Amino acid sequence: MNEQEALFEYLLRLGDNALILGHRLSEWCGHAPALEEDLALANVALDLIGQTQLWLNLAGTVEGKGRDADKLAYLRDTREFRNVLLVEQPNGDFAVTMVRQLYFDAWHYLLLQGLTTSRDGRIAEIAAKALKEVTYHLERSREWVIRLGDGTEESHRRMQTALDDLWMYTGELFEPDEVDRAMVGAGIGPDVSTLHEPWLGLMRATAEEATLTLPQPGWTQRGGKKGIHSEHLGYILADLQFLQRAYPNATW
Amino acid sequence: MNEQEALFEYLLRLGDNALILGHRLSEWCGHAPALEEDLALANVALDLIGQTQLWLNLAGTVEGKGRDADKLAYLRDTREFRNVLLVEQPNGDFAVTMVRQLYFDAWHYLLLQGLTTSRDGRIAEIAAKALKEVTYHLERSREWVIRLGDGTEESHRRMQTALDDLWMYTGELFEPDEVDRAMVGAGIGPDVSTLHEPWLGLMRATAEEATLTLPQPGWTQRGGKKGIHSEHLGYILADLQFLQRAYPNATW
Amino acid sequence: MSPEERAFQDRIDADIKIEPKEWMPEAYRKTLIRQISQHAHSEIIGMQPEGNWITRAPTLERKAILLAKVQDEAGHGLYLYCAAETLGVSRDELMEQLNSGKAKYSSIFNYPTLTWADIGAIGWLVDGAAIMNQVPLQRCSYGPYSRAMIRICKEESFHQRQGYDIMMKLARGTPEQKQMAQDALNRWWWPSLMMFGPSDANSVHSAQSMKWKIKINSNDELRQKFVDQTVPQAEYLGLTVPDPDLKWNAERGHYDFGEIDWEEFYQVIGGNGPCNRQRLRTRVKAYEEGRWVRDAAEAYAAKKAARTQAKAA
Amino acid sequence: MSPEERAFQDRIDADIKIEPKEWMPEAYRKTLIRQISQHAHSEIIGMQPEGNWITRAPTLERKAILLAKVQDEAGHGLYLYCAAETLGVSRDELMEQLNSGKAKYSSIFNYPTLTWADIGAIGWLVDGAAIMNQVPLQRCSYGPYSRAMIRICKEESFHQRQGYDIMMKLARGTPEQKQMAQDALNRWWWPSLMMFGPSDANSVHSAQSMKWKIKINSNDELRQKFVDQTVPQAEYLGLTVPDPDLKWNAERGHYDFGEIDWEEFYQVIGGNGPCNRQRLRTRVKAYEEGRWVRDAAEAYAAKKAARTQAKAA
Repeated sequence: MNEQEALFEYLLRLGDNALILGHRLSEWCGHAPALEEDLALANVALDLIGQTQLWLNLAGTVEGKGRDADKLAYLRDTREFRNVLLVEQPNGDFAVTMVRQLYFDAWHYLLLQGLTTSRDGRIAEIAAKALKEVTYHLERSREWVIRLGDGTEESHRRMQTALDDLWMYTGELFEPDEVDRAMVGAGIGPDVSTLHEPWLGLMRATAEEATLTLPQPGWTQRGGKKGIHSEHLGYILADLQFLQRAYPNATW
Repeated sequence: MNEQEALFEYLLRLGDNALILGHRLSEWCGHAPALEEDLALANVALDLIGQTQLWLNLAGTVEGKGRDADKLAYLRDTREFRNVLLVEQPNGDFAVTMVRQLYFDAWHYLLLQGLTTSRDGRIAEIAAKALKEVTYHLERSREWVIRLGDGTEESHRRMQTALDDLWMYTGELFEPDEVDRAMVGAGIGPDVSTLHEPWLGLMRATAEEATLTLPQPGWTQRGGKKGIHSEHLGYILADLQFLQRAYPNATW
Repeated sequence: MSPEERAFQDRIDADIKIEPKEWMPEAYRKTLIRQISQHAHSEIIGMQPEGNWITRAPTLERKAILLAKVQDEAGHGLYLYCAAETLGVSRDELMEQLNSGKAKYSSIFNYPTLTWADIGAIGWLVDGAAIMNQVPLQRCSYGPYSRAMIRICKEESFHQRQGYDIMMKLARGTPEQKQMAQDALNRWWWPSLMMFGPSDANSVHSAQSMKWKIKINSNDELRQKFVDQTVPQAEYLGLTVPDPDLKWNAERGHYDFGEIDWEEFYQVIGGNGPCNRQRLRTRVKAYEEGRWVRDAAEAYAAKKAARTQAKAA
Repeated sequence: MSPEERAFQDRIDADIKIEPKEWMPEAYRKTLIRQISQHAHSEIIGMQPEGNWITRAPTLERKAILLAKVQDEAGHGLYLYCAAETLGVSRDELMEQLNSGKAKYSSIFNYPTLTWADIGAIGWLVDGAAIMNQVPLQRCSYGPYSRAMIRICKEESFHQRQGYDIMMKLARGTPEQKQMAQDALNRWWWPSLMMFGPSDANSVHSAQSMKWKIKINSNDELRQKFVDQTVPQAEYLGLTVPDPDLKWNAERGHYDFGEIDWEEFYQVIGGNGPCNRQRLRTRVKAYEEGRWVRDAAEAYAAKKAARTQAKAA
């Protein structure tokens, strides 16, 4: 894999994470626990869709085969998707959605922070824009985790279950592979393994305030970054891509 | 609409009913209340998929544009589907699935009986084969409705709810439109309005034995036969058609 | 009329806004609550038919626009519930009325969205009709309602343009897309005309509401205005309005149009539309499943307040 | 050895089948229950990865074949639970063991089916490996188990051919399809080899089981046989087995192959496969949600029996 290919892969990961998590959040639209949350979840989803466009358009440019963000989002099959497993997990209840969001937001925040100093100016620029948005995402998911962890007995129980259930999908976020290493080498992206400690610090502080118990390190589910997903992703794509697949020559 | 066009429409209805109900039943596979039901539900689904192939292949022949059953099943969008609304309703719990099945099976049985004397030999032949299968389907769904209606308090309550909930989708089955009338005129199919009384008789007898109350005649949901469906069908097709849409030039 | 009522009517006649703490006739308050909450409920239920296509929108941009639009509807619902709350009813009470089926919402949302073109048609026709209803209400007599309407109308006209833009793309697209657009127009045209309510001859409450300036134009006036505005837009798209009786009446300076199927209208209002049950059940399910979250948020807020107080003491 | 045990072993040595009502050592019974129920559980859990593609099968024929296959698996589960029941354990007890996570099932089903080619690969490789295990068990010492195996093997070999046929279509299809097939082989190859269990050196219970003829061949023997059979099939498909150490050893008359990642094997068995949790939760959910149905069926049967009795009296 040369640097350009690695960069393409890297950008797909950034874009696909935003796309798939945005998709999941948009499934809440009209079904949230309160109107304010319909608004807030849609806001986060919108930010993520916007980031998807930026990352995938850049990926298409880097690839140089004439694919834009829409082509990349709508015309790849599951094995070509590069999002981490965490973001494709089903919404579950509001507790699962919020814990998934906290786990992701905190990592996303730290990653984007690293990317703002990327040697690739295009990436630094997108990261700076996204970082502003994700700062709010993280603030919000932290608040909800605390509120629900320290809310009622039921909410506490649901939050602890969600925390435990999703934990095994967090390891993948901090495991560098050859793509990540190539990006570190090229001064393009941060070493994700160095994000683990600050992330854990954030998680510990949040869990404590939420009166929740952070799970112990354990088995890690991995594969998303290499295109080996859970069985959920295929169904996401069947919906997401239906129109583009069914009407291949149309513009919308 | 000339007779050939009407016949094409008519065959699509027969095929699409079987296809979509078969799809819904196949969703149960691996999730049934007991292994015996996994087997039995799959059996019914298999019969229906087989019938789909027969009806849609004949539809393709009648249309004469080179479309076979697969092309018709996999490459039409929702507005071109002709199944009744009843069969696309979500599985719900086992009570909903069984009531949906009873309502459909009884009508299906009566319709196929009428079709065995069709002037169109191809149709009579398929109907005779399907009738044998559907005779068992009906026997089985009747048994389950009786068993669950007269089972426990909970099962009784669930069955009554299902009976009431799905009732409004049954009217469409007995409302002839221009296609039906053309088929009656050509001696191809029975007058569906004449099936209503025998169907009601079967339903009354079953409900009585099941200690359930048959709903009163009321508002009818209609549209499926003309391609105006519920919002559920689009999601069914997104899954059903994914591979054919995503890999348009492949054979499988 | 009592002196209070007289003074109240005088203010209205002088185009002075009524504000929450001022005296108002009980019937005015009740009528307004009904009208505003119905409008709020319509925004909330209206999220469903459009929400149905968010995960399946055909491009990322269309997805973002649609999501933002449905989000705006949640926002409109919020403004309107707040406006209703100034009249002494809580959002929870109103939600309970909606969930129990007691309260009404706009019947148009009981139709299913079957294709992507329906998203265009809803923006163009349904939001178009809504704006036609709402623009005059910016001048209505009740201050909070009037101000909510001003905010809402601005966003709605944006939505209508986006809907028309979807239709345009389809109408100028492939033959299948054009057909999709025509089909959507066929299905949404008559329900859109029904959005203006019964014809004036059969419209109850209208006279009093107009005197109170919480209804500014008659149903038939607005419907005519909508037809006059929309028909040329359809022509521009190259689509055919599904009404054989539609034709320009030079004498009246308006389009004549066919008879509305009021039987369908009353059936759908009465609960027998294609999606009434689905819409309500979805809403109730979201509400019930969200209860533990709302309860927890409340419990947390109470704990936090207690802690702050304990610290202060 | 007691006289009973001696007589028992003599019968086995003479290839006489043991039948349910005959005396047998408690350890024989227990080992058989564990083995048969693990096999039954594997059939039941195995419905999930393949069931995942029923609604998305690419043609009506493929859909019917796949559905029938998954149905067969339910049937195999039934035969096997029945065989286990002859040893004095109920299906409900066994299900509870499965649901509680106490009982094991074949680890291979803890991998996800990601593409349609996985359905081909499962038929070809997973059923191929299963048959390799099961064919000798047709001759096992316990009558009901032996007879269940005879029925099952007939159907399994049918499944294997269907799986190979899917692979063939893909391998001879478009470049994307061929890539799909290769990718599936890459992901399922090693887990299939692991299906034969730990290498003989690390295999517990084996000696006693072989003496009892409820295990006929050693794990490594069967694994070698599977590799020898499968490699030429892969070559015929034009696909590459993902093992750089794989090569024909003329001296041994067998293929040599690379080291299995036993760490992965023990992780997946231990609950840490990609889908362990999902598979078990799905099963438990189906079981729990089906409880009212089973209860009602039982209640109805009891009522009916009571009525018949009342009539008779």
